[in-house]
Amino acid sequence: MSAQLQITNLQKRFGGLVAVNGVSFTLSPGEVVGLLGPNGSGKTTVMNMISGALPCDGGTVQVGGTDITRMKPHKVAKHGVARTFQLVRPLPTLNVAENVLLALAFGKKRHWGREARELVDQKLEFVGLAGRGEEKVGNLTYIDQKRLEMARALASEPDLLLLDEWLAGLNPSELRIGIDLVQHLQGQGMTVLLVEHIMEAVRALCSRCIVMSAGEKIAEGASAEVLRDPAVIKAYLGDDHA
Amino acid sequence: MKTSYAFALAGAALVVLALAPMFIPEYWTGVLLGMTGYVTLATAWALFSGPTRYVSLATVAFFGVGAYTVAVLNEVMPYPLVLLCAAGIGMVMALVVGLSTLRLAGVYFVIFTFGLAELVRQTVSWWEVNVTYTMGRYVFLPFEGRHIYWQLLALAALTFLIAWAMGRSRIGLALKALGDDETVASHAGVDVTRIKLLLFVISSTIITLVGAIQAPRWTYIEPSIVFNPTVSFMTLIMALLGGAMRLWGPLVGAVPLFLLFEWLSVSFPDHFSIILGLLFILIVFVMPNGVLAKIDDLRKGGRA
Amino acid sequence: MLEHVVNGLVLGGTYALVAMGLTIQYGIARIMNLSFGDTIIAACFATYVLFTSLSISPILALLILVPSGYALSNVVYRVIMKPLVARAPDEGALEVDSILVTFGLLFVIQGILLYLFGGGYTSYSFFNTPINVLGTVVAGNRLLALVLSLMIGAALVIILFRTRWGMILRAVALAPKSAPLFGIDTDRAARTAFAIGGAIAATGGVVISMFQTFTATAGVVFTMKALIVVILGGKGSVPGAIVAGLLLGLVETFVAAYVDPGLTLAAVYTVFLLLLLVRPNGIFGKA
Amino acid sequence: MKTSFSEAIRSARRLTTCAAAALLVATGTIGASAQERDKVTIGYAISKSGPNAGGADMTVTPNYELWIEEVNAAGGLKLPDGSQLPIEVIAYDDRSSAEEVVRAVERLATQDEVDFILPPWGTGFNLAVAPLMAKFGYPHLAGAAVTDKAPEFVKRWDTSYWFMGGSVDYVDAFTEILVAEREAGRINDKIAMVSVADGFGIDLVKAARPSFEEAGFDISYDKTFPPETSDFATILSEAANSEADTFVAFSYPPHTFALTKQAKVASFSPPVFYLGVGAGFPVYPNIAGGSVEGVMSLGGIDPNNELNSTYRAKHEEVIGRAPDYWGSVLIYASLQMLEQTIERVGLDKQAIAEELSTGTFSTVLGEETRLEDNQLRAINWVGQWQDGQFVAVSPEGGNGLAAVKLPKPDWE
Repeated sequence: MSAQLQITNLQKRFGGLVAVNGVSFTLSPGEVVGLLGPNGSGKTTVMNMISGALPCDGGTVQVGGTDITRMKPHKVAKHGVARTFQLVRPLPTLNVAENVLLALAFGKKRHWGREARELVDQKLEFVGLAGRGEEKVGNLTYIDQKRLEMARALASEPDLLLLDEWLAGLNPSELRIGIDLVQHLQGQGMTVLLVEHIMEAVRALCSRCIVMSAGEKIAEGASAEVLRDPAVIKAYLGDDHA
Repeated sequence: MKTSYAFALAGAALVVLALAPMFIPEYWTGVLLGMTGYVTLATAWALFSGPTRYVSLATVAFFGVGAYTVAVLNEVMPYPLVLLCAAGIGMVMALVVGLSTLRLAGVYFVIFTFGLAELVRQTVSWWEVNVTYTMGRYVFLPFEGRHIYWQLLALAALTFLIAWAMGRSRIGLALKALGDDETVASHAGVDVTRIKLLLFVISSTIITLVGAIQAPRWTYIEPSIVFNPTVSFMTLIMALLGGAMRLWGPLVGAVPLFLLFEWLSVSFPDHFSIILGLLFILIVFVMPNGVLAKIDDLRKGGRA
Repeated sequence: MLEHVVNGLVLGGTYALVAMGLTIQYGIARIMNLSFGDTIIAACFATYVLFTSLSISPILALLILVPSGYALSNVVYRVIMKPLVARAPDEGALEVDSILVTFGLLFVIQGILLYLFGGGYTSYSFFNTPINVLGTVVAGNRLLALVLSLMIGAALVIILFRTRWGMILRAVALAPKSAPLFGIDTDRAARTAFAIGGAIAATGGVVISMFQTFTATAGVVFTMKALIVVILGGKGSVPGAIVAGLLLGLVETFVAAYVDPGLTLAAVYTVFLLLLLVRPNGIFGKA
Repeated sequence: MKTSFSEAIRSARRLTTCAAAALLVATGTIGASAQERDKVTIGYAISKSGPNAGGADMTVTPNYELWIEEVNAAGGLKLPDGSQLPIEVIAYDDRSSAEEVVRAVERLATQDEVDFILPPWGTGFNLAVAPLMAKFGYPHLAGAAVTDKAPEFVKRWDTSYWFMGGSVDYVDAFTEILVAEREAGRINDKIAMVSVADGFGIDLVKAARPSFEEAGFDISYDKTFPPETSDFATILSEAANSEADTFVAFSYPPHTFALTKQAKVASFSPPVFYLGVGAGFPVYPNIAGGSVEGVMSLGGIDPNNELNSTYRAKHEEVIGRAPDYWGSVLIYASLQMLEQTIERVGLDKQAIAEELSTGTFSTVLGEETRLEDNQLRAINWVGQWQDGQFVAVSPEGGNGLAAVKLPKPDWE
């Protein structure tokens, strides 16, 4: 079976700074993979290039066998790639249901009318916001905003989900809920690329990890092994701990 | 149920307004005409500028182009065709302008659109002076105030219908979303540029038509008359006063403001500017988000 | 050729002078002041009255009107702008509010001038003396505008970049939200900046009244020209305003000489629009 | 959605209330107006603010005020039966907007139901109100409007009267002077001409080109400038380079003043120096620093006409400043004609219209002022500053005109 996501030799420079240098990796359908690395190592830049938010200076991104390297974000979304944002970004003039409806109406397929409303309820129920569609997003708690963020991403009906530190900032019990949700998705066969700092979550969710440092890929492999890799520890904690 | 009520009511209001010139003196038809013109301008303006928060001062550029098209073409082709031409020209101009400017944001867009209005005016002047050797043009169409009023009323109704339908459509949802956060909207699959362009074109075409329809009222057209920047400012103020984010906002702003201007110029012709200015400052202080938002606030306050 | 350069610079001097005041008000005090041109016109009328009724020379009038401009703008900021700044949740809201409120102020000033002086053309002649600059004869009063704009510009640059006060003003311009964390009185800084802008407007008015015919309603023309220069030069940048102002003068003069005087304004707007598309933050603006 | 529906309903209700209120007000005033006549109401809409205010404030408004004050001071308008009625004035500000001026005239006609409407300032605005004046049956004494199409307009609106002539008239009279000067060997055959890019400038320049060329002149510099122009250094230096002995500017007051100042600075003093509106303003000598001798423009007066001198003195006394030397006197004459017409035929608009077309009147222009085909033709087309007065001139002089004195002396 072909790869769900294949990125090859990705390059990005900001002025003189090389942010991403020759990164390549592949995700098979149904895989949940962690993208790790210290702050500033280029993880979010990679996410942004996959989702079309940043143009690539070199290399290619393929999703389900199609080259999406030069696509604008809305095209990428229609191509079955959805994302969440590092800091939650609910749309405040829309209510909870409308936030989700937006992605349904403009996602991979165009849903509108009664059918769309049913799908909205479905998504809200899935993330645990059942019956709260009419609420203002400003009134949601932090975990509920995270849930909404997830519901909106899922409403695009993606084949590939990019979660950018989606679990960050949750307390232990909320974290449990969050991990469960992703596991639930995993069970449905969703391919997920996960940028994450919380090792507990990475261990629980990811069969495989990719580690970046200073814009380059420094390690890739099964989570348990990668997390023991001295090079990875050095990248995270500095030379003294190697 | 509610929708059909509202429609019935709006329809009835439309009929009353359409019949009004039969019963009221000419002057009041003129007032209704001017008011309908501004209601249409403000609503069309808010159609684009409300959700996208792009403050456009190009209103008079399109308005003037519409009026000029009528002035140039009114003797060579039948009137409906002239209107169609005006709409077409406005549409093309909006496309060109939109494609080149919609990536500017904030005050840059404001100044750009103002510059655009002046550029169009200067270019038309220069063209008339050096190429056609005429400046003023005459529009002798057999229209009286009420004929123009009826046309404007129809256009206003159409504008409201478009705005209403837009508010209920996918595009309306996308518009609200991109007003909040363009990045999120685009990652949800919304083609942000295309939707903004579409809205800009629709809004500008309506504005062009308002200019075209109103042109026969002045008999004589020259750039300083039809590219009068006051039109842009008035439109903006009216829309903002009522609340540019709501369907009825521009109407709620335009009607009282227009009547106020009329009353001021009748009652205080020598102190018009001072009173107008003071009122303006007062409005900004008392109703920062527009009348409708203020009413909402008061209602909420009353309940709490 | 040299003649056109001289004429262009002299013309541009007026633009630069006028634009500096606005760029400081907009850049540092963050007030988009649409009534700026009307302040200039008010100063024009004041100079005219002082000159014709009280025989006070416009040069002396500077000594009276510039401090008045400072004081009045200071009061305007305290009374009208401060509440708006205080309530604005973000920069965009303040921008819209300041546009609206100064639009109202524009009408108030204009209305008062109309009431006092009527709508007629006003003009007088002062220092309309030929002065030879590099072989080109220019009017003394226009040259004065250029000299003043360069002097004021230089003074402002020195103040902004060499003094503690200037550093405070620049800090407020760059980060109005975090400046108070460093013990900076943002309100006072913004008020001062707004008042300096008003003083420059008064200077411009005094000089302009010497050579230009003015009416009570002509303010918006100055506002628009100044606005264009400000945007071209980059919001809040004094050197930018000077360079853009002089550039505009040169463009107008060269188009008038070599293309067609009828296209001067069209050319200005074209340059402006093109530059805005290529460098949306102005010549000296930061991306 | 809910809120917007209820808002819709409320807004609709508000609109209907407005319309109803409008109806009420309207019917109310109609009912009140049928009373015994104790006054004559005269209305006008004029640009008190906006870009047109400058022109209106110079030529039109002061004359309206002067005339009304004079008439009322004398006991009011005389009627054929010898009785007198005072004038009541309703004056609106059209804010220099075409839409406002149209609506203000509608208001005067149908709401205030005034007896007479005086015209606004400017060619464009006079044309904007012309159809309404005709429709409501008011005689339209278009004062401040220069147009060559007056004969056509008279056919279209047979109660319109045009008092300022057309551009061809002004230009032809000027060309006549130029031809005489060239034949006398005082000027060469080159003309430098600039004009403001709006209705007035274009109309005149359009008439001037063929007129000059037919007379054998070569227009060596011919440019237009936008109305916002304030700096004329480049234009004048290019005009000087063209080696023309005649400089013509069809300009508005701000340009006229700026051109004069710049010409003095640049010592540009061609034998013939002709400027547009503003050169005939009483303030002009101050602007030129006193030395205006020989400057030419449109209009001019006959300093020996006593009626005119009396008028000027009165204007200065009542308004506080002198009238201009061109439009003011024409406007004032049109008002005098209206006054005398009412004295002869009463307040019936139809009769007034007829009398205006056919009668002979005594005005500041002369004892026998009359209209030809509803147009005033006895206009002074060219004026020149001579000894501190802006006098009407022709090549030879005579018939109330002075002889032109050229070449213009250098600036002092």
